[in-house]
Parts: sequence; C-alpha cells; structure tokens
Amino acid sequence: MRRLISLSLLLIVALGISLCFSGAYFGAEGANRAGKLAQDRVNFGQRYNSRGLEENGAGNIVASVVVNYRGFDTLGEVTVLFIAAVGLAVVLSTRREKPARVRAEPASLVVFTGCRFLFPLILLLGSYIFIHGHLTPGGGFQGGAVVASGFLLVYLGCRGKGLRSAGFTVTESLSGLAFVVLALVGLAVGGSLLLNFLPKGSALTLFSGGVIPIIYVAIGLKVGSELGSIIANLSGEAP
Amino acid sequence: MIIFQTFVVLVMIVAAVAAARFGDLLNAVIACALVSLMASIIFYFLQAPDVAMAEASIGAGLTTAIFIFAINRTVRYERNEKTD
Amino acid sequence: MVSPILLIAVPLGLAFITPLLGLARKGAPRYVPAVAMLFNLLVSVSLLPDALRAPIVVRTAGWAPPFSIHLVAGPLGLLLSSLIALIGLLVAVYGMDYIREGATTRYHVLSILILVGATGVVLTGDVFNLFVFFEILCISSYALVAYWGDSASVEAGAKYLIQGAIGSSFVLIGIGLLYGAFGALSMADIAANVSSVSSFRLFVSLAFLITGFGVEAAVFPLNAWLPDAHSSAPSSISAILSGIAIKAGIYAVARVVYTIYGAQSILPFVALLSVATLLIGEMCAFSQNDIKRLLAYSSIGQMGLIVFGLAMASATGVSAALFVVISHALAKALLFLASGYMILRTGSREVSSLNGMGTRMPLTSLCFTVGAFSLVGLPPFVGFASKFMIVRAALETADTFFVVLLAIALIGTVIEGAYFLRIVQGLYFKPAPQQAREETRKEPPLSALVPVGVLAALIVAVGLYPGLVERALGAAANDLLDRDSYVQNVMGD
Amino acid sequence: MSLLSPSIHYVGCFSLVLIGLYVVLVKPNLIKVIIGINLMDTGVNLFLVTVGYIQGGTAPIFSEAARQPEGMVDPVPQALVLTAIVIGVSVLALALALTIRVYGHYGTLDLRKIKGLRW
Repeated sequence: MRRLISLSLLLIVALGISLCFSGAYFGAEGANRAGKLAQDRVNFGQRYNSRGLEENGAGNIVASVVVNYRGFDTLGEVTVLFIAAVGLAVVLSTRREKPARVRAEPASLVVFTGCRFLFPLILLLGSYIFIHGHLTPGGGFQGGAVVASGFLLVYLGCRGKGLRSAGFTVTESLSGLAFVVLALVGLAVGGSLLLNFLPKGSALTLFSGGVIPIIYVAIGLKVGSELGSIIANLSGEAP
Repeated sequence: MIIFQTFVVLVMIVAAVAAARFGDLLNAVIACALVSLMASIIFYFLQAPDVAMAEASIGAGLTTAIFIFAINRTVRYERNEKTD
Repeated sequence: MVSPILLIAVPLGLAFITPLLGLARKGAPRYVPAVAMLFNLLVSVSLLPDALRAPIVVRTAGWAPPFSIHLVAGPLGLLLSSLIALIGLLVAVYGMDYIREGATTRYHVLSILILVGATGVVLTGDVFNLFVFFEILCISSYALVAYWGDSASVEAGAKYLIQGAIGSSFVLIGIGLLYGAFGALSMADIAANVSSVSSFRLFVSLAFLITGFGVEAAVFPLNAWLPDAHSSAPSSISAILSGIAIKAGIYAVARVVYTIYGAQSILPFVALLSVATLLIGEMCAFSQNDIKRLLAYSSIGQMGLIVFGLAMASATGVSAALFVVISHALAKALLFLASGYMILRTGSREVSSLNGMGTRMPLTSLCFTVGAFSLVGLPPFVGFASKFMIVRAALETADTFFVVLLAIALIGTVIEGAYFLRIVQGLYFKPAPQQAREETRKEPPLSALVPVGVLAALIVAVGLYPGLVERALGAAANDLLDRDSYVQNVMGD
Repeated sequence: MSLLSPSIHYVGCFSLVLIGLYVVLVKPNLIKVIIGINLMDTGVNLFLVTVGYIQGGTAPIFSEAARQPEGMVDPVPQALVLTAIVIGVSVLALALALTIRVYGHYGTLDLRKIKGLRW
C-alpha cells in the first residue's frame, strides 16, 4: 500500500518535470521562448561577468559573486555549517548507552609516519586554495574541505593523537566572528553590509579583490575547523 | 566530446541505480561516491570548475568518509540486522 | 537610524562568540540569547513606525536591487520580527534555569540561531536567501528536537529531518526552475516579470516551492512530523517551534503565492486543504492523552485557521490571519512554557496527572487557564478578537464557498473548546493523584514565572484593546497583498 | 547535436532526483534513506548548474590569457550550488548522527521495526 502511494507520487513528480521541459524547450512555441529567455538570462549573469572585474577586482567571478554580490547567502551558509557542527555535538554528546567500543588496532608505523608527513602538506595545499580563491578556481569551501580531509587523515592514521576539540571551537568562533566583523565594518564605512571597502589592487595579482581574499581566508578556516569537528565527532574519537 | 559526456551521464545514472539497489550499505556508499565523482566531471564540462572542486572534495571525499564512520558505528547490511 | 540588517548580523555574531564565552566562563552562555533577543526586540519595535510609512529596503554589498541580496523590512516583516524577538526573549529567560542537563552552551547557541533563521525568513527579499535562512531555521530545529537524547526525541528528530530534507530539495528545484525562467532571484524582480512566462511552467515551479515550504508550515498532507517533533523537544523549544517556526513556514508560502506569483486561482484549493488541516488537527488533539502531543495537534488546527484566513485573499481575511498568528504565538508559547514545569513537577505527560494542579501551582495554573481560554476563543482574551475577525472576514466575502467552510471551521473550534475545558476542569476541580496529595505549594522559579506572567498579561491586554495591533495588521496585510507597490518600493530608485 | 548536449544533462539530473526520491520513499533502512537524500541533493545541484550553462561558453574566470567577458557562463548558479553543496553536507552529517543515536536506542535501522515512527 505504502509502496503504491509512493510510486504514484513519484510518477506525478516525473510527469510534471518532463511536461515542463518538453513544453519549454522542445515545443514549437517553447523553443522560441527558450531562446528569448536565454538571452535575458545571459544579460543578467553577463552583468556580473562584464563589470565584476572592475567592481571587485577579483579575477574569479564566482568568488566575487559568492563573497560580495551574494555574500549574505554565504554568511548564512557558514552559519548552517556551524549549526551542523554544534548540533552534531549536541546529538552525540548526550550520555552514551553503550560502553566505549573496543579500541581499534593502532595504525602501523608506515601509515603513522606517512600521516605525520602528509598532514602539513595537505594543510598547505588547503591554505593555498583558499588564499588564491579570488584568482583561480577554488576558494574558502574547497580549501576548507581539503584542510578537513587532512584532519580525516589524522583521525585515521594517528589514532588517539588527534587535535583537541577546544582548538576547533576557538578557530570556528574566531573565524566566524571575523566574517561578521568584516561585514559590519562595511556597514559602518559605507552604510551597507559586506561592502568591499578596501582598495581593489591591480587585477589578477595576489593582492587584489579588496576584502574578498580576507573573507575567503576566514571562510576557509571556519569551514575547515567545522568539518574537522564533524569528522572528530562522527568518528567517535572526540571526548 | 558529446559522446564522452553522454557516457559520463550514463555511468552516473547506473551508479545511482546501483546505490539504490545494493544490499550492502558499504557498496551503496561507494556507488554514491562514484555518482559524486561523475557529477564533478560533468560540472567541469559545464564550465563550473569551482563547483567541480567542491563536489569532488566535499561530495565524493568527505561525504563518503562520514557515511563510512556511521556505518562503522551501526550496521553494514540493509536486511541482516545482526551487528557485524 | 539603525539598519534592519543588524537584526540578523548582531545575534549571528553573538552566536558565533558564545562557545568562546562558554570556554571562558561556564555560566555566561545562558544570558546570551536573552541579550540578543532584547536587542532585536528594541530595534524592531523602534523601526516599526518608519516601516509603517514606507518599507525600508536594505541593500547588501552596496549594489542596488536586484543585483545583490536585499532585505525588505516592510510592516509585515517588522511586525513578525518583533513577535519573534518578543517570544524569543521570553523563552530565553525561561531557558536560563529550565535547561540544566546536557550540552547547555550548545543549546543556547542553537536557540539563538533558530530565531535568527526565523527573523531572516521574514525580512529577506531574495528567494534563494529565503531558502538559506529557512535551512538555518530547520537545521537548528532538527538538532534541538533531539536535545534530550532519549529514544522518542531522537526518533522524532530523524523523522523531521528526513521530511524536511525532501522539502528543501523541492524548494531548490523550484528555485532552479524560477532562475531558468527569469534569470533573477530577487522576489520583486520576478514578480514584475511573472506574466512573461507560460503559465504551465510557472505552475510546476509554484508546486515545487509550495510543497517544499509546506513541509515546515505543516499544512495537511505534509504534517506527519509535527506532533512527534513538537512533543519530544524540550518545552522551551516546543514553544519556539509552535509559536514561531511554523509561522515562518506559512509566511514563506504566503510570500511565494501572493507576492511572487500573484496566484489567486489556487486559493480555493488551499482553503479546502486548510479546513481539512483544521478538522484533522482538532480531532486528533481531542483523542490525545499526552499533554504536549495535545498542544502540538492543537497547533495543527490553528495553522488550518491561519491558512483559511490567508486563502480569502481579502484585506480583512489576511489581517485576521495575521491576528491569529499573533494570538496563537502568544497563547501556545504560554501553554508550552507553563506545562513544561508542570511536567517537570509531576514527572509525567499524562493529561490526568495535571489534576489538582490549581492548588499546587496556583499562579502557573492561572496563566495556563488564560492561555487555554484564549485559544478556545473566550471573550476577554486575544483569541476571541482574532477568531471574531476571521468570522467577520469570511462573512464579508459573501461567497457561499467560504461561508460553508467557515461553518465547518467553527465545528473545529467547538471540538477545541471541549478538550481545553476538560483540562482546565482537571486543573481546578479534580482531586490530585494519591501520591501528590501531601505535596505543598511550590511555584516554578522566577525565571519561568515572569515569562509566563508576561505572556498572560499580553493576552489579556491585546484582547481588551485590539487597537494596539490593528493598525499594524492592516498595513501588514497590504504589504502582502499589494504586489505593485511592493515591486515599486524595491525596484523604484 | 547542439540540442542534445543540455538535454542529456537534464535527463541525468532528473534521473538522479527521481532515483533519490524513490529510495527515500520506498526503502525501509535509515542509512539507505539518507543515501537517497544525498542522491537527490547531487541531482538538484547538477540541475542548477545546467540551468546556468550556455552552449560553448567558458568558465567565468579571468586570467592573463582570457580577459574578455564575452561567452562566459552564468556565475550565479555556480555560487548557489556552492552554497547548496555545503548545506547538503551539513544536513547529511546531522542525519547520520541521529542515525547513530537511533541505532543506540533501538538496535535496528529498520524503520518498520522502530516503534512510533509512523509514516
């Protein structure tokens, strides 16, 4: 019975989507309209593409959209990740029913040494990605994820020698605060939150894009520490 | 190029079906990672290198890791409810 | 003049810094939510007179709409954000002593963020930003529902999360279709161009958006999660979920239907759904033995009433619906907060265990009675004024369809009266259970009595002088219904 | 051929969404349901990026070699998808944490055996 209802629901959704697209893109009247709409849409995105470089000085237009034009979304999104990290700790930290699991076998010397060797390199790569976010593909989220994968390596390879979770707490609080404060400075200086108030620099060099690289570094640190604490909590290593 | 893109999309769909069908959750998660990887290749072809990077590192990498942690702390098979 | 964007930025900054405060001083975090919400209350009330004259459009990053995200602090947005800050402040005061076990610092962080999410939802003027704040609201409530960590709450949290996640995927598909059709994300920009796209495509995106936001709004076929989630959460969070979170959901649906699409043609269908929601909610509530589940089902019933008012699409109907939003938020928050300490006292959530509470916790019981009577719609309280306005609005439409539905809705109200009067009768006229007889009078601590008392006082005050809010209600209804001036205000300069 | 290219992507992303929805609605295992949510998320993200794609466009990144804004694809959906990916992983992590707790209480992940979890 439930299966039947589910399948019919699925069918309705599929039908709606397919009708929508057959009408809009392949119908006689639809094809015409789609062409016109594509034109309009290009104009809207085109505005960011054509003016973004001079307005924000960042070569990567996606970075300029993420941090400046739609920076408020990004603030919200960093908050979502923060909620996930805090909420995960809430859900998992309440008293445990089961006694602590049997300790896993420690990793072999090769793995251990490899991890200790690789961890700083991964951190370096992550920081490179988020520092150059305004010039090349990548940015705060991608760099943060790379940093977090470094922590993942530590939890897998060097059991019991993980970082203390207080470090994560301090980093995520401070970097989140840095983001909000930078946004509020824009409000104080130019009357608008997230305003790019610093000089734009010469385009396509490291010191360009005004406030964008600084915010991206804060995002990178915050994403890295939050994903790190999520990993620490889920792997059962955190106290 | 279009043939290659079609191939990638087909692999992605097949992997998604596999993720839906596998009884062994570990296999299903690996199939899920394959879906994310293919999606990230498609993102690259759609001229979205930023998204491709994010999908590859977050979708294919970290998501798989946290799934495996969760499976490690619960059960591995969809039907068989005994631990381990 | 302060910028309305501070309503979001300041509590967010405080939430980020709270874990650090917790590391430095153990007791500090519990005061932070109250501080944040006091700030929000002061700012939104002080901005309200300005917004009644003309909506305040706030740009971010210095670019004029529609090229960046903007907030629209109109009468509706600021009215709701004042309500959110008020309830949030009272719940924060209540939570200082109520939450003693578990990860208390994290509880306080999440309780700020759930309110920030709701504030963002009612203030934003951008459809993707709406989605982001909606996710902030939803994800923090998933975690808070599971706060106690017992089997029922964890299970309710998982159930809520799965349904919510499907809902948010649907919202994203809807946004994708909208962006494909209009190439814009600003609500005003889309509303201005909405007639240029084929109506079928609009309908599909509208269906996705309504389904997605409807999960949180708990409209009839999508409300399976609500009774479990609202009853398993800590009582303070139940008050926020019932008083605010589902209202944010209904606000999102209303904004999408009225402002973006101007889709008046689907409203009869919505009206039918709303009456079904109302009847199902009230009937399930009638058969409940668990006090918190009963209150949760009663929330579903009241949501039905709100949607019914909105579906009339007349100025009176929408103002009446907003009035019910206010009266229900006050009364339901009061009931959850009062029942929280009663449950703590008796250690049971059975309705029968509340028997004889009138002598053991007289002040709390008195306030509980005020809230219950207001929900039922007895005269001196705010519930009566709001329900009366719904009746007036339905008769004003002079449409047989709405009058018939109104008659059915009134049957629901009678059922509501039956079960609430049963509880109140138990409070005062039934003897206490055997083991509780010899207990002496003991009221909850002051931090709980004050919010409960303030809510009861507000219910009586607004009930006696509905004029306190009526002017704002009319302007807010206009804000929702008048698309042209909304578009003009945002895109104008 | 030019018509086929976006349509194959639309086929791909909506197949993912539908497969994910099927898994969520039909499968009784909690982790399987979360896998379904993950598939849906991926599909939706793919859909958003496809919406912003222009035939024969280039990535919206300026470099020394490419300084012309003409022909760049729409950057906005890409920014939205970055946000959506991070939101998706947050929901996923929370869902898995809840799953671990549910398993701790009930000793099973079968939604039909977990009491009270009526659907």
